[in-house]
Amino acid sequence: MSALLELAGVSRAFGGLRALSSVDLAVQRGEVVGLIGPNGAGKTTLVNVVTGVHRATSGRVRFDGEDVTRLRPYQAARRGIARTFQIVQPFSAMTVLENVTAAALFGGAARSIAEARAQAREQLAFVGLEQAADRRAGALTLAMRKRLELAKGLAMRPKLLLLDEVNAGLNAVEMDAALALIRGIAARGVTIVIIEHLMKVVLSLCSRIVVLHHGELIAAGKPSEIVKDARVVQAYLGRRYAEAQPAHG
Amino acid sequence: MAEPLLAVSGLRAGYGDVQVLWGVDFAVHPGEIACLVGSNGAGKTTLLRALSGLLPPSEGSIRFAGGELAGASPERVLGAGIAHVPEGRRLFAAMSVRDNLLMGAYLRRDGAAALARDLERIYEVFPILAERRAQDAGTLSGGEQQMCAVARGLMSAPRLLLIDELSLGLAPAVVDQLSDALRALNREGLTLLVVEQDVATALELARDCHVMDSGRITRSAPSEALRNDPAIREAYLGVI
Amino acid sequence: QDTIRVGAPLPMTGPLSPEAVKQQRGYNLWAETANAAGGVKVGAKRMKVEIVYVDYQSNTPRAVQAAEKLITQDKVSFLFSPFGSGATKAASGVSEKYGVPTLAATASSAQVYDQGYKYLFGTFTPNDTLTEPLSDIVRKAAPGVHRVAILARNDLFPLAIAQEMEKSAKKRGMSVVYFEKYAIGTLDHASALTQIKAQAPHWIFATGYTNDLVLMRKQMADLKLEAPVITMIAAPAYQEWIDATGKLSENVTSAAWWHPAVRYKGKDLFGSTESFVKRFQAKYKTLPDYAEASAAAAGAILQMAIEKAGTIDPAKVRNALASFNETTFWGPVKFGPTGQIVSLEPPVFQIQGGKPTVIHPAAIRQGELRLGVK
Amino acid sequence: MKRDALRAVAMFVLIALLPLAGDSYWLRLGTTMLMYGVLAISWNFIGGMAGYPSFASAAFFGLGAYAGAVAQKLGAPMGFAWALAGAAALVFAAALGVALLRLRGHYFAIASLVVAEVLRELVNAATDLTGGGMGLNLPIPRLASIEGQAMFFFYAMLALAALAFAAMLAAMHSRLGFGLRCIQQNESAADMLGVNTTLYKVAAFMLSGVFVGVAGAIYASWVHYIEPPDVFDVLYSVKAIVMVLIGGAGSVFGPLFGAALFLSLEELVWRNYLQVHTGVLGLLIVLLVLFLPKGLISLRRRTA
Amino acid sequence: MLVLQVLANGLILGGLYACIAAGFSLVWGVLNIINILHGSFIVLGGYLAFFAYSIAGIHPFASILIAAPLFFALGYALQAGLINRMIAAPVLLTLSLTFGLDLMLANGMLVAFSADFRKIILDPPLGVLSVGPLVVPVDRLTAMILALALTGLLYLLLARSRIGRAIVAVRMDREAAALMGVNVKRIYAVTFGLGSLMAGASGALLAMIFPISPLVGPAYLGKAFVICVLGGLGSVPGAMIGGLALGVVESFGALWLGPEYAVPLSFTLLILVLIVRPSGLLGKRGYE
Ligand SMILES: Nc1ncnc2c1ncn2[C@@H]1O[C@H](COP(=O)(O)OP(=O)(O)OP(=O)(O)O)[C@@H](O)[C@H]1O
Ligand SMILES: Nc1ncnc2c1ncn2[C@@H]1O[C@H](COP(=O)(O)OP(=O)(O)OP(=O)(O)O)[C@@H](O)[C@H]1O
Ligand SMILES: [Mg+2]
Ligand SMILES: [Mg+2]
Repeated sequence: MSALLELAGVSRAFGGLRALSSVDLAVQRGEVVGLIGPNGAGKTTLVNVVTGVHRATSGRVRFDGEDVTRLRPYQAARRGIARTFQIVQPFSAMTVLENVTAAALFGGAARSIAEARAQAREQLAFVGLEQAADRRAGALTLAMRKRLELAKGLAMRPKLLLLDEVNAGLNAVEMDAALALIRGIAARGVTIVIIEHLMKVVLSLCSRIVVLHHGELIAAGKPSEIVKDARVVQAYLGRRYAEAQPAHG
Repeated sequence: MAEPLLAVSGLRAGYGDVQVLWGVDFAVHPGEIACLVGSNGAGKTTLLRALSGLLPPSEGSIRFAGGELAGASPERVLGAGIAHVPEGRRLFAAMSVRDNLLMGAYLRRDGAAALARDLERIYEVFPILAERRAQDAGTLSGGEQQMCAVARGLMSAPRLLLIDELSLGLAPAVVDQLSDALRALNREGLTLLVVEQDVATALELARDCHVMDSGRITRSAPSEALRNDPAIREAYLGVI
Repeated sequence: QDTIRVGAPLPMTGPLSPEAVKQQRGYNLWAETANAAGGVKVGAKRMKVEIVYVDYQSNTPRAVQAAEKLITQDKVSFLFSPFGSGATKAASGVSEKYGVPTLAATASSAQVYDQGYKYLFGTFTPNDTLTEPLSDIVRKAAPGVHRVAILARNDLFPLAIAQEMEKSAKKRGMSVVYFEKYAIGTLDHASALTQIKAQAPHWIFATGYTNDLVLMRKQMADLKLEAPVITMIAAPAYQEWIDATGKLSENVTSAAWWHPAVRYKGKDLFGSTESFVKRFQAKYKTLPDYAEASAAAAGAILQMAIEKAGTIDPAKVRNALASFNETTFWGPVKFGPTGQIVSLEPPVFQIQGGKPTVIHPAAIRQGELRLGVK
Repeated sequence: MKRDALRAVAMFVLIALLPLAGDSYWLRLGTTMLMYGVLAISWNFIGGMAGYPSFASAAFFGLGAYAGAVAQKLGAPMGFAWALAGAAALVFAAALGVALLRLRGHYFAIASLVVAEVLRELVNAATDLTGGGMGLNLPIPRLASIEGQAMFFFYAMLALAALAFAAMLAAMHSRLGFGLRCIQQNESAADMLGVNTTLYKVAAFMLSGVFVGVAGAIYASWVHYIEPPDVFDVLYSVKAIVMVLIGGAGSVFGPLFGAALFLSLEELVWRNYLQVHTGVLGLLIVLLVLFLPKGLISLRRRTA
Repeated sequence: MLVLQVLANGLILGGLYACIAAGFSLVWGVLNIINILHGSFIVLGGYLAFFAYSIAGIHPFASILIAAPLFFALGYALQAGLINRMIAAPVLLTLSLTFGLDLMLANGMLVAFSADFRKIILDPPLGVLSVGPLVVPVDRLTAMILALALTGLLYLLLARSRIGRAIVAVRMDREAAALMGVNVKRIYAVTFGLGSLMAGASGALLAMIFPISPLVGPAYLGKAFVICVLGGLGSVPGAMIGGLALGVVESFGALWLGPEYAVPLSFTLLILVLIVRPSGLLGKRGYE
């Protein structure tokens, strides 16, 4: 079976800065892949290229057997790619419910507004936001907004979900709940790419981790291998983390 | 114990009809690093906004270095020596990194030489910013932006620095760097109040810790004590 | 009812408002003079006149609306047209619809009158009555003048008269080396003038409103564009144009339908031209220009027609106007079959020593055409 | 939605009774009011729902007026000419929308503002077809009495306003309206959710053009004389916005209330303050903005 | 030759245009206010210069020195007293506000000054400068140089001074600027004051070149719109380049296509520029 998402030699430059340089990456169906790397490594840029926000300067992106390199964001969304934003982007003057309804209506399979609303309620219940359904999205706290992003993503019935730091800003206990949530999503058969700086999240969820640095893939492999990789430790984890690691694991 | 640098009592504030802070009391002592933890929506951000004058409190007092700051404008608060690194960073996106840092020093009037010296010092602490000094802040990566935001806060040469969500979105190595940098600054006399979700990191960094719940400070204690408190462990540290 | 109500839609705000002021002066002077004399004689009784003004904001359809409002709401018996050929043409449909005799004081273009309307009468002769004598004079005084450049504002009257000028020039064997329109609101004429200069014309003929021609005259001087004859229509007839261009106004020629130097013995309430000018000066401390005089003349003519008809019945007054044949301070007045005046010989004049000096017709000539405008 | 529709029907029936009460002057006012209503409702599609501050109303209006007038001049019957004007505005809006709606915010506002100016000058220059600066006279319909004509145009405008209103009501409760609201809030997020933003925006722009185009054509037939500076007057664009703001942006009845109120103010002031009427109107606008920034609709909410 | 003269004409006109637009662009970019009053302020500045010259004999170049502080104060007061109340409102509301104010001001000027066109006639006139075959009117040239100098000063103020940086910061993020200790309302008032100052000063310069009347405000406003979009909102160098470009394009448009097409040409150009570069020529740091 071919990979769900395939990047071949993808580069993206901003002026003189190469935010991504010939990245090759394949994500298999049903996988939960972690994407880590220092700040500014190009992780968000990669998500933007896959979803059509930025167009690859060179290279190709294939999704589900089709070339999606030149698609516009809404087209990517309709083919089954959903994402969350690192800097959350709700429709702040709309209610939480309406936000998710929009996702179900335009990105999902809902045929009418009423149907979309029903689906949205389901997703809100799933992420635990049903209490907040009628609040203005702009008045939510950061963590709630991140859950809202998740609900929006899910309402689109995606094949691939790109999570850009959805767990940032959660404390450990809240995070445990979030992890359970993401596991539940994966269990539905959704392929997931997680970008996160919280190693706890990445390590506990991902079957495979890829590491970006200066726009290049510097390592890929099982979590246990990655945390010991000298280059990853040097560029990303820091010595202290590496030292603390044995005690942890 | 010395006089507190910041003493908050009975502070109430909210947004329109929504009251968020229901009488907050706590104190921060000079020269310490204090941290503020609490679950999502507890009102931590709201508290910092009230402290820095962005959100006028409806009641209560904020005493800072002997003066009363409740109801003061952000300008006066900053002038008195409290700088605030806001949630979401809020950099000036189309300004260069350097200009952002200079904006941090907007109220300072101690001369160009002092400014230049502080700028150099900042670049030492955050070398990546030196590299990107001419780049527009809006195009920095998330972590770079956070560093720039902290650095900008420092440029006002504050006595007390408030940081909302210190480690949010930062690579582990950077969190270490930042913590080291803050400790160094703290040793030089800077007082810090940090909101941090990673309670383990927070407890490690801070001397005193304040736990916030539903718009009130429910507990204030030395970090040491909290770390070993089973209730706190269960509520905020969790288990993997 | 013992007053005669006359409606006057005017562009009191908007770009045409200076014109509205002039119209208003003329109408007011007529109404005051008539009322001071006891009013208009209608059969056996005397009726005072009252002018009902409505501002149409220099917006033509608003003028139509204003005319309709005046007729249906304010119940006026007669109408003075809105300003200019365009708005007059538009509003004449309304007065025709309601059968209200209407006097147009500022409409000259033939297109206004050839719609077959019966209730519209105008005090301006057709445009070619200005360009024809002008061309004759220039031809005679300066046989060497044969290259003509025309620059016209793209607007009903200025464009129409420019087209007449083109015809008049060609008729006399002159060649039109430049003919362009400029858009309303143009802030800069340098390019057009530079191009004209490159053509080295002998005669520059420019049309537009006061501000256009102030700017254009100034820019001609800036570009050192000179010619034996420079004609501008119609601004030089206005004192404010002369004031605003100062020395640059010298030797610019123009033509208009009337000039305070003409001399007619009128049978209207003002009597002779001289006594009209005197009254006007007494009230407004300045010489009347053709627009102001035309407005007063419209009132005077209406008054005579009413007095002749002996009633304010619209159809009867309309007939009195159609068969009107009298001399007024404005000149001999007789309306042609379309309603436009046919009996006037408009004067041609030139600014000499900062003052308009009549150079045609011969009967009232004050000076000779001088060549060379710098 | 049902309740709004019922109320709207009641309201339009009430307006339809106006000719019983008034004379031709009132009829003229009523027609103008309905025309303003069409302008305001139409602006609401692009400005209120999609959040794009369009100043293109004047362009659509002028285009429709000239399309209708020229068609009639060339011999087309009036009704056909009106339909043609609507079609012209629709096509023009589609083409223009594809080009302009890539711009955001202020830039879009200006570009749309400038379109009317360009059209005006083009119409001005095309003297043979449009009469240019000399304006264009339309045949005065000799079909009926003066009152009959006034009545006819009143009901024509009423029908158009009702149509525009129905379209707005339908759009607001449809997928289109939902998508437009998403675009208004955050366009890139909407895009990311699968909203075909270009398509939706262009659709909104077309809706905001077509009724105005027909209104322009009806207007031309009604006043039977048009000229470029009048029908392409930028004030049509500005007034449409001010009316929606006065009424309350984003609400169903706001645009209509706004149109009625604005026209009443304009008319009252125009009649009563000859020298200073524009100034007084300005003052009223300033006061409204300062004290009722959310529009008249907010009054009802406040008292409720 | 002809081309050179037209180029010179265009550049000189463009310099004046730049000055018209700079203040408008600033207010728009920073305060997010489309200041409809700008055109009327220019006219008012023109009247100031006109009366200063005709009554007191003050040369228009000198009357800039009077116009500048006066208009700054006027703008400052207007913003501080009135517009600041609406500052967080959507752009269309503030637009309506300035639209209403403009109706009042224009009407007021009409009552006060009447609609007559007036023009400053310098006595003695400044004459023209002949450079080879080129002729350049000295008054226009000087006005353009002064206009560009003013615009340049504004640029320096924004780029170099502390208050300039505060203005830019407020433009980008109001709340963050407040956190830096910037008094946002005062910066707003200062910015509006600066915009008004530029309007008044350019009006004083223009009164020497163009006939003024209360009715010409919209024409200037239209130019300002076009220029500031051409150059990119809020960017002073953008206004400068946009102004010069517009002047040159209009001049050549009039030469090659006929004066009738000068204005539509410039507008068409504007739309094209926008389609190709949606944030203006220099719009990289533009507002949106
Ligand atoms: N629109 C842009 N214009 C210019 N440079 C950009 C732009 N977007 C991103 N960059 C640059 O590209 C690099 C990669 O950025 P990106 O946001 O992808 O990093 P990241 O890996 O997501 O970092 P973080 O973990 O901090 O979110 C950074 O150096 C950033 O400055
Ligand atoms: N602008 C606003 N308008 C109305 N309510 C708000 C607004 N901002 C925040 N709130 C509400 O105030 C409460 C406290 O929010 P606050 O952001 O202070 O929490 P927090 O402790 O910082 O949470 P987090 O850890 O998620 O950042 C929440 O219930 C939130 O919904
Ligand atoms: Mg990122
Ligand atoms: Mg917070």
